[in-house]
Amino acid sequence: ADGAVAIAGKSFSTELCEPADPAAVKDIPAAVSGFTGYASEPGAWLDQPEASALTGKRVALSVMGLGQPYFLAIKGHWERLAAKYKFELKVYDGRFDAGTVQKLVDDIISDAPDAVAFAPLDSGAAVPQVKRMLEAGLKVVTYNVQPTEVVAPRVFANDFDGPRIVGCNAARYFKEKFGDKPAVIGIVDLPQLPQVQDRKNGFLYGFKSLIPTAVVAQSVDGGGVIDKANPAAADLLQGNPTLNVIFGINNDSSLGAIAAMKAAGSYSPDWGVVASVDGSEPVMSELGSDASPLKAESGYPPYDFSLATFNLLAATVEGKTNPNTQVVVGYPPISPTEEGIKTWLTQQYPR
Amino acid sequence: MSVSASSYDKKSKNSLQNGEGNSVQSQSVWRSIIADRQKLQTIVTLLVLLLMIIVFSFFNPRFLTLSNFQNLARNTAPLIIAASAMTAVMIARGLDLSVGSVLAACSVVAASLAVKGVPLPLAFLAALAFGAFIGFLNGAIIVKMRVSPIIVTLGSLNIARGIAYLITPSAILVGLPPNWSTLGTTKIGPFPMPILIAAVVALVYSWASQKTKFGKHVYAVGGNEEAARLSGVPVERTLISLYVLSGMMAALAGIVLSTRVGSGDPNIGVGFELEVIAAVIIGGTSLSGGEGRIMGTVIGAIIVGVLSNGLNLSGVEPFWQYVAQGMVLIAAVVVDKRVNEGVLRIGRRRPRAA
Amino acid sequence: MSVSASSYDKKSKNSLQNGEGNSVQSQSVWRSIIADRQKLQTIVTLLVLLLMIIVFSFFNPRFLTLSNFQNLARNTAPLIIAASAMTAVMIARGLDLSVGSVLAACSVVAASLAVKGVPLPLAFLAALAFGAFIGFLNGAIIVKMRVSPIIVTLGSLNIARGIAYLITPSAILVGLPPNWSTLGTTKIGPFPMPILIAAVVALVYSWASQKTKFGKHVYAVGGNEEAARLSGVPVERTLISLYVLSGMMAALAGIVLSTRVGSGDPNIGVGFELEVIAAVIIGGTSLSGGEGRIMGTVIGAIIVGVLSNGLNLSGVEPFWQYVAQGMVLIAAVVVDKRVNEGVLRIGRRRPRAA
Amino acid sequence: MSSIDLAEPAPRTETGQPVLQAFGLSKQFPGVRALAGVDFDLMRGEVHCLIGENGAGKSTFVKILAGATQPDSGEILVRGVKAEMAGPRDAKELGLAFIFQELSVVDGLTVAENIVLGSEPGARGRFDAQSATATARKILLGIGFDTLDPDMRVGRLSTAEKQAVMIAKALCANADVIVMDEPTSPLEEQEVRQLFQVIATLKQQGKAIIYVSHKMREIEEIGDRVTVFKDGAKVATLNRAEATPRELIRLMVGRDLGDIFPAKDRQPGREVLKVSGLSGARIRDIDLSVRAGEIVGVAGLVGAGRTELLRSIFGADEVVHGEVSVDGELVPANSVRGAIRSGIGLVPEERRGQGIVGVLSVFDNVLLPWQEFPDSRRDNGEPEIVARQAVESMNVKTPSIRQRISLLSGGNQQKVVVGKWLTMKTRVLLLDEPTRGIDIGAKREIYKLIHDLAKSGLAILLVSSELPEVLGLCDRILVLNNGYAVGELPGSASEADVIELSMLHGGQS
Ligand SMILES: Nc1ncnc2c1ncn2[C@@H]1O[C@H](COP(=O)(O)OP(=O)(O)OP(=O)(O)O)[C@@H](O)[C@H]1O
Ligand SMILES: Nc1ncnc2c1ncn2[C@@H]1O[C@H](COP(=O)(O)OP(=O)(O)OP(=O)(O)O)[C@@H](O)[C@H]1O
Ligand SMILES: [Mg+2]
Ligand SMILES: [Mg+2]
Repeated sequence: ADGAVAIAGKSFSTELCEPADPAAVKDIPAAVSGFTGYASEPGAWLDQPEASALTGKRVALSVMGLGQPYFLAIKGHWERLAAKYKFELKVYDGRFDAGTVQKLVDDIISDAPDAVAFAPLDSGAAVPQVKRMLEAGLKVVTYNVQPTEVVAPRVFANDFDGPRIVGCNAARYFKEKFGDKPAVIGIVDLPQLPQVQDRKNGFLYGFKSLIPTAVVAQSVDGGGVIDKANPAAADLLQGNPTLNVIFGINNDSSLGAIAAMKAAGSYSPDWGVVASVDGSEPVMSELGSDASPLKAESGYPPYDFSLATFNLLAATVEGKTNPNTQVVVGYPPISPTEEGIKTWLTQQYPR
Repeated sequence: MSVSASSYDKKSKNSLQNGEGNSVQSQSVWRSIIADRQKLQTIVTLLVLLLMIIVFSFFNPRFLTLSNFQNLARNTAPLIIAASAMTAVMIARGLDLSVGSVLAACSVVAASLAVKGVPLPLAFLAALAFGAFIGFLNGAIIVKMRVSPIIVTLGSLNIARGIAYLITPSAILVGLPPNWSTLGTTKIGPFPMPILIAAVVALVYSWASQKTKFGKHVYAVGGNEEAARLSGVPVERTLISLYVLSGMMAALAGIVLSTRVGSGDPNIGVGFELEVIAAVIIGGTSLSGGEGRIMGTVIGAIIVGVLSNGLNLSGVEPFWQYVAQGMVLIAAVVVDKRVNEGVLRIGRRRPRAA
Repeated sequence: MSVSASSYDKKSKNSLQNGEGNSVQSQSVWRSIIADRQKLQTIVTLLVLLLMIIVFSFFNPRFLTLSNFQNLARNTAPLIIAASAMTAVMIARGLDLSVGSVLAACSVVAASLAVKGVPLPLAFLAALAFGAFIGFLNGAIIVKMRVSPIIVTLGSLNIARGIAYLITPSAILVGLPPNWSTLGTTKIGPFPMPILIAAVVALVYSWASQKTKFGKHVYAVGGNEEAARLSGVPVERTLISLYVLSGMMAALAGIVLSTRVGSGDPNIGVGFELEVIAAVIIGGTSLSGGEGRIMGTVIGAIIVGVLSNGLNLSGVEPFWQYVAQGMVLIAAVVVDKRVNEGVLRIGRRRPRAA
Repeated sequence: MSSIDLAEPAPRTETGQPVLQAFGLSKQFPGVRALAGVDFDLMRGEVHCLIGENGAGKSTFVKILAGATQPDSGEILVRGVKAEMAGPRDAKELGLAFIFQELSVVDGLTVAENIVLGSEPGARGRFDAQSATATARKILLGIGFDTLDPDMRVGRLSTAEKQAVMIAKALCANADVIVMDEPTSPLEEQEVRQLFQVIATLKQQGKAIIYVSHKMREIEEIGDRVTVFKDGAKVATLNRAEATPRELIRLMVGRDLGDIFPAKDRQPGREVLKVSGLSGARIRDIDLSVRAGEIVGVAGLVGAGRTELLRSIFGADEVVHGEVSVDGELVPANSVRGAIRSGIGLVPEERRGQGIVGVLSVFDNVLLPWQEFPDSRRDNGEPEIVARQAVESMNVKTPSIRQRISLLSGGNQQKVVVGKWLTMKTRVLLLDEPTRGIDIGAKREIYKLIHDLAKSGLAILLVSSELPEVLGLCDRILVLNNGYAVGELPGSASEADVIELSMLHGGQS
């Protein structure tokens, strides 16, 4: 029999799956966080240009929280860009805290840089934050989470469709490995962030498209950090013995679940399937391991985000954009093969 | 019965006057400074703040600009408001950990009503009432059941956060009336509205704590609850009022914050309680009650605000900011303490030299 | 010096027997329960815990299973460890807010060393030493500079978090030795290793607090620092030791947690301090020092653990969990207090009837 | 004195009718029957003294009158009407004012604020600071504490001054009935005089006073009637004429006590404690020496620096200059632990604040130094036995040595504090007001004990505000004035000698 990785490799696809039974997915909200259409402005947004308008400028970069590998990679990419194109970069850490983000917006306004790449925390709260910066005369683009209203040029990914492919791939793998076994889903959630709700709904939409009989047993609040996700996932497993699918809304959530499974003795590819989004390094080693049930992952690409934001910001400084300008970056499903993992990591998470 | 009284009297009065007269006079300058230790402490804390401002202004010239002070003023206003109320609670030996969550809950209460078309003043009143109500529950349970304020307000911290999320899981924005942000963003002269509101709150608290019976009762309850009770001070009523006010001020802070940031947000105010308590303690109030000054707290709140603003503007690396923040916090309090003691010691030594 | 001893002895023995003998006997049953109020309190808290367990077991039959108890035990272990240490600190009238950050910093210290090939026992020792070092700084500054423990440990909360991020900005997982998770995930018989470690910590603390000189000093320092000092108790040394131990136990909790979750992570432990303090206070220790029992804290920690586990297993919606958690927290402490007072009152009434 | 002429309301009571009556008051605490069916009455214009051993229930009785403690049974009549006292406010409204035994001042407030607390002047919630200060100044003048600044924070006052604040507070309430629970225990002779004059004035105004004290002289002097408590019950109420000290002691203790002070038949030996040039924040350049078997008294006015002298010798207050040695060996400066190791023990002035750890048991309190310094133990036995012996040799009344010390009566707590040092190889005992608040029987025991300890070779330095105590016990008396040692008197000196020396103008400042 094939190992788990081989099965996952065989069932893996980069394509979205369409609902087999529309009734099974009709109650799943298509998007929460302020869908503004996913058409991207045409242009070579992911290329490194010859010269940039940012050269010689003072640039402020805000991140949701530097403690996450994704934002750390963003900071790394930006620092490389700053060195290459010779601009002054100041990084503001939102510490995943709404209050800190509010204050850093004001501090950025006080510091009056030439350009701001802003990562909102909450799509709703972001609107007035960006407006405030604009009113202060700053050039702003947002990246990552998109504000619920159109206020400034932005870079984002489709937080519904990216996880939806993960849902599809998880379902494909599940069917391949377990046949018609009923699927029982648990979510390690972070219910207060709209972006996260999109992720969760996208996953469910994808999964139920292929396995319409799948049921969601429970969503627990894992807080998006491993020390809270771990006990929450342990409780989830404990309370729902028939559970065989777990979706973690980010890598910390799925890793917390993996650790809980290890402790409960159910860590095995035969248990079912764990899926998540982000694609950070530790999850990649789970993805590529025959011993691990984590077999579906979409990457949230820090390099793509950094470069697209960088280019968009330069264009904005040059006055070549309007508030409607947007760049949608991919949310690539990561092939569980050694090759797939390596390609992903080398580009997005260079050491 | 008063056999020997007269002879004692004369002698003792003389001796008291002569014995202490000299030293009292020679000390008068220092005495007037030291007499009110609390006032002295406040002055020293103010010096620490000035020192911080001077240092930060070297790192970034933009730190010392009107617009940054306005920024600081706006950002510190909610802290000043909540911390003024917390100071009174802590002087009375209480504690309110729920302020951050109450702030968030009241922010979404006001915003959700405003979205439904309720006139803003009414929406704000409702938020204040809601804050007062949670404060009342806090106070009533703490006082009547005689359980620890930490647990009760930790409980209501969770409850209020839950209520905030149940009202709206994410920030309310769409449908807010255009004048929603007026309160938070207008200026009167160079002064942003939020800081004016905060100033009024702090002044009223300061005045009430020094000049009203209620204020005296607050100090008495915190200093020696038993003595206060035996003197006929309405201990329970005083305590409950303080928690009600604390809830209301958290609500006001929530209103100021959410009209400044332009949304009603259930996520704000996480960890706010620690910031508030830090401001209060830097300002010279202690957990053991009976002592403290609102003006000290105001300076403490500004120190807390200047700290993160200054570090951001100085371009300190994000992770080093944690370290710097911690160190400056400790250093500020240590310097504060040392200078304070130094002044007191000099004051005490005087008469010996004389 | 023993000149008069004998004559005193005789007299006093009589008086002890005659004067008070009767009443002592008639009350003996209740007396033995009430005598040690602290013990009584612990028993009542235990009853509250049992009540919670009974209620939760109605909502989900899987709650009352061995595997769930193992799950609970694993999850509660770090809390029990840190809270035991915090109890001693709080009995001595201190407070340590830095535990959550120290936990994170020590987690990454251990993991980063392990990744570099340092043998696990050494890596763990280094983490413990690091925790002890931060604790020492906390204690030394608090004691020598006589500044508020809240501010100092709030400062080191930030510093330790910064250090954790500076060591590694995000979780260390890759490259950890295969036996990294042994400590956190193995069982001895039905007992997960973490809970055994926690049990040892709690028992040692409990024993030390009741049966050693050091333990008495802790109570004395918290009960009346001045009287303790004048009786020759090494007040400063006692306090510093407690903070050192608290740092070390936070490190141990960090090791247990990170070997359970399988990584060294600078993000963990945010807000842990409030959980720890809640456990301690539910267990009957107060902020005002001098009182408290480790066993009470252990039960308090289990209550905190059971609360979120039970709510999760009962399938309560996440946002409602905030509300439920807050309410149960308050209810637990209120019931606790009421029953306790009830028992004491009955105890007091007895002899009147007799 | 006339300053508290208190434009007084017409007395609310008919002459001859008791202002206050109590019937069958009982109170049981866990393990202790504090009051057992006490009947009591108080007439207008009378000073009714309460006396009884420590723990006899006097303070419990007072607290019940104040509504601060609820009785298990019994009733209270005020001006013939049954009074329901749910809390201190009710008592206050009925015109009762109290000075409690435990200092109940608020350190964070000023003198004036403390005095008016609970009935502050001012309209509509405002606190009228000026009028509070004026009131306070007037009352303080009336009780002879006019040097006390009404705007001073109470936390900075000495114990005696705090007591003055408490007295002023009771007078401020302008009540018909004033209950004073050991008001003079921290006071000086001349302050006591002042208080007595105040009491006399109050009497003339028709107020009734309940006066609790352990001091025979005071009771003799001002008591119109005296009620004796024993073990929670009223033993007798005597009229002034019947209430001879001898009779009172017999009723209290159950037998004759004989002489209060032991004969001074000690033979001082070698020099044990030597202090030279000791200076601190409030003491200047003090020399003294105490020999084995000698009791040296330290006299002086309030604030003369006596307490600081003892604390400095013990290493508890900062010494900036000077030396202390015991048996020729230098005591490490500024170290309490060093002092204890050198064989010094201190019984501090404020029992509750400095002497006992209230939350710990008698056992733990008495053994604190014993457990800490194994090398300095007098006795190396089982802790249980050592503690029991210490407690028994001090005749401490407690249901068990495991009892929380805070539940003991003040006198018994003090005995534990002294007993603590008897478990150690103490060579020098520093006693700061050792008999404050202690009943006459226990006082005598303590005097005897101090004497016996000295006789067995201890060097004892004793501070007391009760001159008879100093004169009755000490071989020599050192007089402090404003931080300076202004002279030394023999134990045979008279009270007048000591007072004169203590009041010498200004020391050398
Ligand atoms: N709250 C309490 N709990 C338990 N026992 C108490 C309490 N208060 C007082 N007692 C006990 O009641 C008895 C009477 O105490 P009370 O204070 O009335 O005595 P007292 O006559 O005032 O003594 P003293 O002269 O020492 O002040 C004592 O044995 C005391 O230990
Ligand atoms: N912490 C303090 N701060 C300011 N002044 C103080 C403090 N402690 C004592 N004093 C003052 O110092 C003086 C000397 O105090 P000390 O206690 O040594 O005198 P004492 O002779 O023992 O008098 P007492 O009878 O009040 O105990 C007094 O006037 C007292 O009010
Ligand atoms: Mg008494
Ligand atoms: Mg004194």
